[in-house]
Amino acid sequence: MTQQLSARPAAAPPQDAKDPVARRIALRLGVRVVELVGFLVLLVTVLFFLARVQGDPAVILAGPEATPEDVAQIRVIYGLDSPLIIQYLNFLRQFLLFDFGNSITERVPALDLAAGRLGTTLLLCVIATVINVAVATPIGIYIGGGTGSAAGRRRPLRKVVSGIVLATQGIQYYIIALLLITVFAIKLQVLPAIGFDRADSWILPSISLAWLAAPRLARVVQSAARQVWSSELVHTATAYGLSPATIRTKYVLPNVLVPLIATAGTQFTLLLSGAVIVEQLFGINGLGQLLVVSVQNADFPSLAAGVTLIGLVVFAVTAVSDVLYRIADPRLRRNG
Amino acid sequence: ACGGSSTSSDPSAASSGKPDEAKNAAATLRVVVPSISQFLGQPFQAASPPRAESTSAIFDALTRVDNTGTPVPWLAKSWNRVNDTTWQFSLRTDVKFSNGEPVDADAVVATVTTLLGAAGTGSVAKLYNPTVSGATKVDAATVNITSSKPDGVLPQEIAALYIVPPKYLAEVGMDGFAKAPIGTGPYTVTSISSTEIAMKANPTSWRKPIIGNLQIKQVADQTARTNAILSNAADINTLLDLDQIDNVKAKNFTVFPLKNQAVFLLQFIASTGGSKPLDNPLVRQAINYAVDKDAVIKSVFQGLTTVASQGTAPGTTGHDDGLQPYPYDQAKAKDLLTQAGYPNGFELTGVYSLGAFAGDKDFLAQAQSDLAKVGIKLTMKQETTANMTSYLLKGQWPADMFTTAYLTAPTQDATKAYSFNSCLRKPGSWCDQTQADLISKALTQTVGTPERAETLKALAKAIHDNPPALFFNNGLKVIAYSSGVAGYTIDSSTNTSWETVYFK
Amino acid sequence: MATSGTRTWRLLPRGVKSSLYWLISLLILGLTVWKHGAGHAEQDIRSRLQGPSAQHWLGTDGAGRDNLQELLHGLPWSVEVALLATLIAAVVGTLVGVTSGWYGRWWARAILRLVDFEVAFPFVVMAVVLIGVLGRGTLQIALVLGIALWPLVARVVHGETLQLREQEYVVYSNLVWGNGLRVIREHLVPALLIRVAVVSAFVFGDVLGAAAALSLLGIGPSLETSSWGNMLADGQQYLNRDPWIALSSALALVVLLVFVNMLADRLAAAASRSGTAATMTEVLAPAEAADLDATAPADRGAR
Amino acid sequence: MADTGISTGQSAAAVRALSVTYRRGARLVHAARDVSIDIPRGRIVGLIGESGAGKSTVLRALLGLTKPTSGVVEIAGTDLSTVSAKAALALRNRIQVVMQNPYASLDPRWSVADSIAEPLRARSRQRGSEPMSKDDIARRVGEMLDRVRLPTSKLHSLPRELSGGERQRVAIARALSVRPAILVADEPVTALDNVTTAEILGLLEELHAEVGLAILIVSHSMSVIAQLADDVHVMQDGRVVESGSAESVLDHPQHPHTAMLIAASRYLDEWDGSGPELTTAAAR
Amino acid sequence: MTETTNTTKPTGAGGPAGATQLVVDVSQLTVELGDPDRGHGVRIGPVDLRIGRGECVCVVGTSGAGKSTIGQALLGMLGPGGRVTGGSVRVAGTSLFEADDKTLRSLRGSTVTMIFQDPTSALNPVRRLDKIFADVLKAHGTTGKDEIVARTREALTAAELDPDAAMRRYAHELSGGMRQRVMVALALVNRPAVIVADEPTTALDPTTQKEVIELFGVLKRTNTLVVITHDLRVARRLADRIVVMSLGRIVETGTVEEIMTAPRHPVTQGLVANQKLTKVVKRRDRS
Ligand SMILES: Nc1ncnc2c1ncn2[C@@H]1O[C@H](COP(=O)(O)OP(=O)(O)OP(=O)(O)O)[C@@H](O)[C@H]1O
Ligand SMILES: Nc1ncnc2c1ncn2[C@@H]1O[C@H](COP(=O)(O)OP(=O)(O)OP(=O)(O)O)[C@@H](O)[C@H]1O
Ligand SMILES: [Mg+2]
Ligand SMILES: [Mg+2]
Repeated sequence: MTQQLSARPAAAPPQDAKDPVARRIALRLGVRVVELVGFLVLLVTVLFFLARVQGDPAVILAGPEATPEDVAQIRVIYGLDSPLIIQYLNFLRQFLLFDFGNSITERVPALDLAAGRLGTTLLLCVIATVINVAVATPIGIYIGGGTGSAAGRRRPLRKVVSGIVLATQGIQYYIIALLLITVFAIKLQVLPAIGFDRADSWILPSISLAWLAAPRLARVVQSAARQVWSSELVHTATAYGLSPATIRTKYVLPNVLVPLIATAGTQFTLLLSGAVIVEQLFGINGLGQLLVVSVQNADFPSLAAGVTLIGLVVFAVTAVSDVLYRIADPRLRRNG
Repeated sequence: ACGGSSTSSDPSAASSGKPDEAKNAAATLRVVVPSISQFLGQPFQAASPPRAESTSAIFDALTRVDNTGTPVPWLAKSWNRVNDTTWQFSLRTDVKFSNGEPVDADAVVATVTTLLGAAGTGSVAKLYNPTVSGATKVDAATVNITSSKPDGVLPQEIAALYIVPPKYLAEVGMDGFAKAPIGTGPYTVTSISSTEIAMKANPTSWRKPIIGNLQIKQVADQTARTNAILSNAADINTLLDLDQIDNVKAKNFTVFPLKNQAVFLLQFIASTGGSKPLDNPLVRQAINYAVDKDAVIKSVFQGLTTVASQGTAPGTTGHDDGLQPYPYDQAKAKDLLTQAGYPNGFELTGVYSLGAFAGDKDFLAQAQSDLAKVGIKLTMKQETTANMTSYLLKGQWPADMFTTAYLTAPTQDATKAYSFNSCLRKPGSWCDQTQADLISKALTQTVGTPERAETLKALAKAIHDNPPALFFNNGLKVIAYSSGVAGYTIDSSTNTSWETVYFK
Repeated sequence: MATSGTRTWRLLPRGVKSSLYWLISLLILGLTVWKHGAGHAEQDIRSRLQGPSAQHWLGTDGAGRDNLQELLHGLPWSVEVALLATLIAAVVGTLVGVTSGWYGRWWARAILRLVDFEVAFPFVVMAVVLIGVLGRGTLQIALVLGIALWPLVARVVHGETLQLREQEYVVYSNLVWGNGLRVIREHLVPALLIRVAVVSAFVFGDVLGAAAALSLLGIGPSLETSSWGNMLADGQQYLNRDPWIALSSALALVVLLVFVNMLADRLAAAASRSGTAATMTEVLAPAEAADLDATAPADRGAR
Repeated sequence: MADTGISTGQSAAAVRALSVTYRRGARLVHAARDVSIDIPRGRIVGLIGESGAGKSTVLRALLGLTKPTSGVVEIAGTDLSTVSAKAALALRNRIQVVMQNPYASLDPRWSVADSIAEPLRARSRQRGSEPMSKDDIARRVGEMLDRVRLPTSKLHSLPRELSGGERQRVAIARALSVRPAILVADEPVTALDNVTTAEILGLLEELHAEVGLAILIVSHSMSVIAQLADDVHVMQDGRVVESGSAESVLDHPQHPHTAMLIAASRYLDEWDGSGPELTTAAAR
Repeated sequence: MTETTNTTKPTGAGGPAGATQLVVDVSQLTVELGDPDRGHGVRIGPVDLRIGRGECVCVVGTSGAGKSTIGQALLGMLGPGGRVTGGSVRVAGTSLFEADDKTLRSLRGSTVTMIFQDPTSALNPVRRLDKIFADVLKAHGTTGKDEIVARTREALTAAELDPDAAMRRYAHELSGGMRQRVMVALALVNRPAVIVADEPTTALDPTTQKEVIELFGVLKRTNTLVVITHDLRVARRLADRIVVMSLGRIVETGTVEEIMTAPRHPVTQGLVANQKLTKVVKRRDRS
């Protein structure tokens, strides 16, 4: 009667694999990779044909003052004279070998070009994510409730902060960027208005970009925290006499982590989006700028390379947040 | 070393005292530009700005075209026309490339030969000098450049033909050269990317600079560029937004309006004698009368430039100062439209790509609102640069007009702009046979001769009277730099004399 | 079915109803302003870039248009594009979400994976590409924004459908009708409406913000179109000397967005109180929230 | 296959050699293994077993909610896999179901009348069955309300205004409105308190007696089964470990698992405060 | 089992304990839940309930009678939307609704603890069990590492769990029965004066129910217990005294014998009758 542990195994060990966890992870990863490749192929295919609709690469290559003869010559040189489907198949073969050809406007391998720009954009997004999480979590936890006695009793200050967060979400990050530039770079001259090369030039763009995500994240945390506060869990903890501080740090925060990670993970792509505009406003030559310019110049190789890299980054971010979930929530560790 | 004909943008620079050499040698001059050449350090493609900043820091050509449109000696000391198709240049003998190779007839011949070959596809040799057919060495310091047709403006045309070290080029090839260019200019490249070029002083240059380092950085957004200098993240902004002139001036920056020998306009897609409204010269004149361009010049351009009267700007060879711009006269416009048979106006469509020239948005808005008053409903549609280029080359437009610029770079000769926008280019968008004949004639006549001047005068009048476009303004490029910078000069071909710049 | 609409209405909590009234009044306001006319306010280039005065309360812009007038002219476009895009996102997202959630076969899963990737793909980049190709008309921009945002709706609807599908009353209904479409019509759609409304309110806000951002990138509506984004992009260059243009449009945008967000927030809160449980977490991090339920061990031992 | 000793000739519905396997991650869950259960006409069949034994799975398979991995589902002696989808649907129409959770089995947006009318509307839409007018439906709904002893005043109530017992009555009314031959009930009283449980069980018994429909009732409570069932099947870990008449199984359990379930149940039911109370075993 | 415990109890089994030491003293408690005046909410009470040291009181009643509300009130807690509108609750001499937060906190989990119905949602899923125990111990002044471990082991053993196996687990790694035991251990860890258990067996299947009830049978020998249940059979097994609630009021109290054999109030009668019905031998007359 006393030792029930063996009588009712908590979790039946899986019977049908040698190292099932590793195998499952490998399998899952494999499926994900296949999906990723499939998606990228689909994407570049769409891009490929869109790009052909949009502009004749030979014309772009030739430049504005070229003659039709030049264009014809370029067409031959770059293999743009063969039927579209052949061009597409060639492109696809190259793509699967991770070769995008040379950038049409810059005449260097498009992948090198995009990869060179990727670092800046990634750094920008990572710093913004750090700011985002660092700012949104405490605010979200704070406005998420949890007073001395029962959960959910609102205090005036909390209401005010909550309102401010709602308002900040309405203030678009690019407006913040413009204001930050005006105040800190131009009026006060304490931080540079352009670039992203020195540490002090990271500050304004990162804050602007983080602004895109932080209010939402704060509200997700708020709502998750509120859920935890009103859950049986906190009810129990209260019944055991735990102090609100303990409950907040050991019950609410850890249980908010999963939605937090999930949101911060998806927000990374939001940040990649926002980076395009932030780069524009701060004169940062990142991947976003490259994509914008590539579209304008119908530079398909650069576009495809850039888009593929973004796909990979997103994939990596998903993988990382997958791991983070598992660290944050032991319930997820078991069934891979 | 300076050709003596460049515009000094800073009159005080000449009179001020000697620069502090040590300080300058350690300093870096930071320049923000709207875009860096797509071809990195390879100077043979696209001769117009923005790449002029970096090419004039790294390279030199045989000639330069001064602010009056006249070719002046540069790597060539002098030249003369040997016959209809041959020009002979005698070279300076004191100039070396930064890698030690000498600048001599062999280098010139090698450069020309390379560009005429397969490696030169799309290069100046084929695009701007379609007539150049070869170069031959006469002696070490003398070289003959030949053209396939009689070419009177060849000394101007080769102002874009930068001379490069032949051995090095052969060694690294065109692509390698683009990544590590070598020339005779005041600076040598230490690193180059499509967004930033870092350079250091070339102590052996015949145009030895004062400032130790030069950094050219691409900042596409015009506001960001302004912010860059305002926040002291850069020293020079090579293209300032017109609306910022007052503002940066107030903050003690030097603002330099450079008349850059271009004319901005809304090109008609038409040909004299056709049946569309725009094919009628009266209609085209009416449109020019109807729009109050002066209002835009006064308020947006702050009077820094003038309304264009013809397809070339003052200072260009072939510009007729006697011609007056079409005045703003709506009554006259209405009159002309009635004469032409359109008393109630008609609808027009136009395409534009934004940012093609300063104030374009304002001109377009003004044109739309003024044309509406004479009954012409103008609808404008924005297109990407890529699309515009594509339409241009195919000669097929989804519209009746498009925004463009008549560029004369690098020759600063009227024929350059006119021939590109005439029956001579096929497929083109504008054709008037009288004008085309005059252009052909001027192209063969030797530059500087009175006969040629006469032809050009007739051409200018023909363009004015039978306008191929709604003329907007004579080109203006506003440069701003911090008050600490001195000796900064740039000519109307956008050649910058980097060797004279220093920090006060 | 005819009565199920009134049933749903009867069940809506007061907060939702008042939010809807607000929304409708906003629309009426929008339409009124619409009458004001599309296109730009009168321009007078000679009086450009003026600060606020009795004549021009918010000053004038670079073309000499009155900023206040311009704001009024710009509102219809912004609302129109946001409404269109939201409509596209809501309709497509709901259709896809319901079918993939309900049928759950391989193709439905494939669509869902696509949704996942699309969500994962930065939408400004997608917008840049698509607008480059499609052009910059109102319809095109709305389409692009709709395409970018439908996955958000689809994910929420999908998750909700998955849950509803397991609800005993839905299982029962499916049993007696033997016809999925019927069940979707009778039970799912009414149950989903409130949730779609909540997400749509968020999408609406996103679209408003994103449409303005496109202008900053130079791929917003073309110049003839008067829009707040264009005003902002235009005013951006004068920010350090004539902040009126940028500030007035920015402020207008902020006010509208805060309003929309508050609306969305109230809708969400009301919906969650009404028992359809739409919280911020589920709206903003929908798939993950749903995923978690699926991955948490099915705990049946404790029953 | 355990021999139940019941003639299959009068089978209202049955599952034979049914296996259902779920995938959970990389793991396979055998929710039902080789299960054969027969529901003879007019009898009440009980299915018991502890949590996770597979009771609901069998029931879902019978209803067509889960596709069997192998095995046969028969209704009125017809193997469903051998007939057309339309015919299968018609056969399935003979079965009605009362679900476990009274709080989830009614659409929160629908009134009592709407809910009860749903199967009637569905039936009248189907080809082969005569369509019912709105009045007919309303009349039948009223009848059913009477039958489950709900006051007419509740006709337009929403589920949230009803107690758990009332909701379960509505569910039963809904199920019986189309006069099914077989009623399947998955733990119909588990969520209810004793008083309500007693009422619902009483109601089921009464209806059974009146219309003679066959009932399959799933429960993990011995008491419930003991009260209602004629035949009992005991499941453990996906298998039927014991089958037979209620008397034999409950009074003389053969399988140790059955014995354990009964013992656990008896533990609660037995009481030493004022002498042992009656249990199924102790009753005789 | 009941007999032996009954004899060792100091308390008489009758109504509110008079002479013995009172641990719980609820007098004239009235509670409002929600907004009864607006039609969505209920009033509970007035309720009088006195429990002596060592007593085991079972609170039974139909769903919605207010059992859980009273149970929570014993910890000075009320669900969201709940207010005390009159009366008092004293536990071990402290008046709960007059005490400040800090006093309440020190009381909860040590003087009076609660075992909830659904251990799955009551245990922090992301915290290992030993940490959860440590939290509760630390909250009431036990800070030494070794002491924490020792007390945790003691409590787990008392709840009939293997401490070595359980301590390093997460809640989701345990079966339902084990989780409920953990909840019991958690309630015991600070050696409380009163343990309140709200429907401790309802969510379990019969086999597990049996285990848990037996565990409570052991607990009641050494602890004061208040068990809330809607299953009279559970109360019958455990109680020294049964308190019947209906519509927010206590309608009847009595010993198990009194309630089972001579229920007076109709609700009690219903409960008793129905509890019999569920185990009545099936009518054979049908076949
Ligand atoms: N859709 C599913 N996917 C995976 N496993 C499932 C699924 N449905 C049921 N199972 C598993 O199949 C087994 C049998 O489940 P089933 O619901 O039939 O049990 P049950 O006897 O009805 O239990 P309970 O009394 O808890 O309702 C369980 O282990 C359950 O976890
Ligand atoms: N916040 C609230 N607003 C309105 N009514 C409430 C609120 N909280 C609880 N109630 C109602 O108060 C009554 C008493 O609830 P309580 O949980 O104490 O009952 P219970 O006897 O424990 O019932 P059960 O057996 O179902 O657990 C119930 O009818 C419940 O619906
Ligand atoms: Mg079940
Ligand atoms: Mg309760």
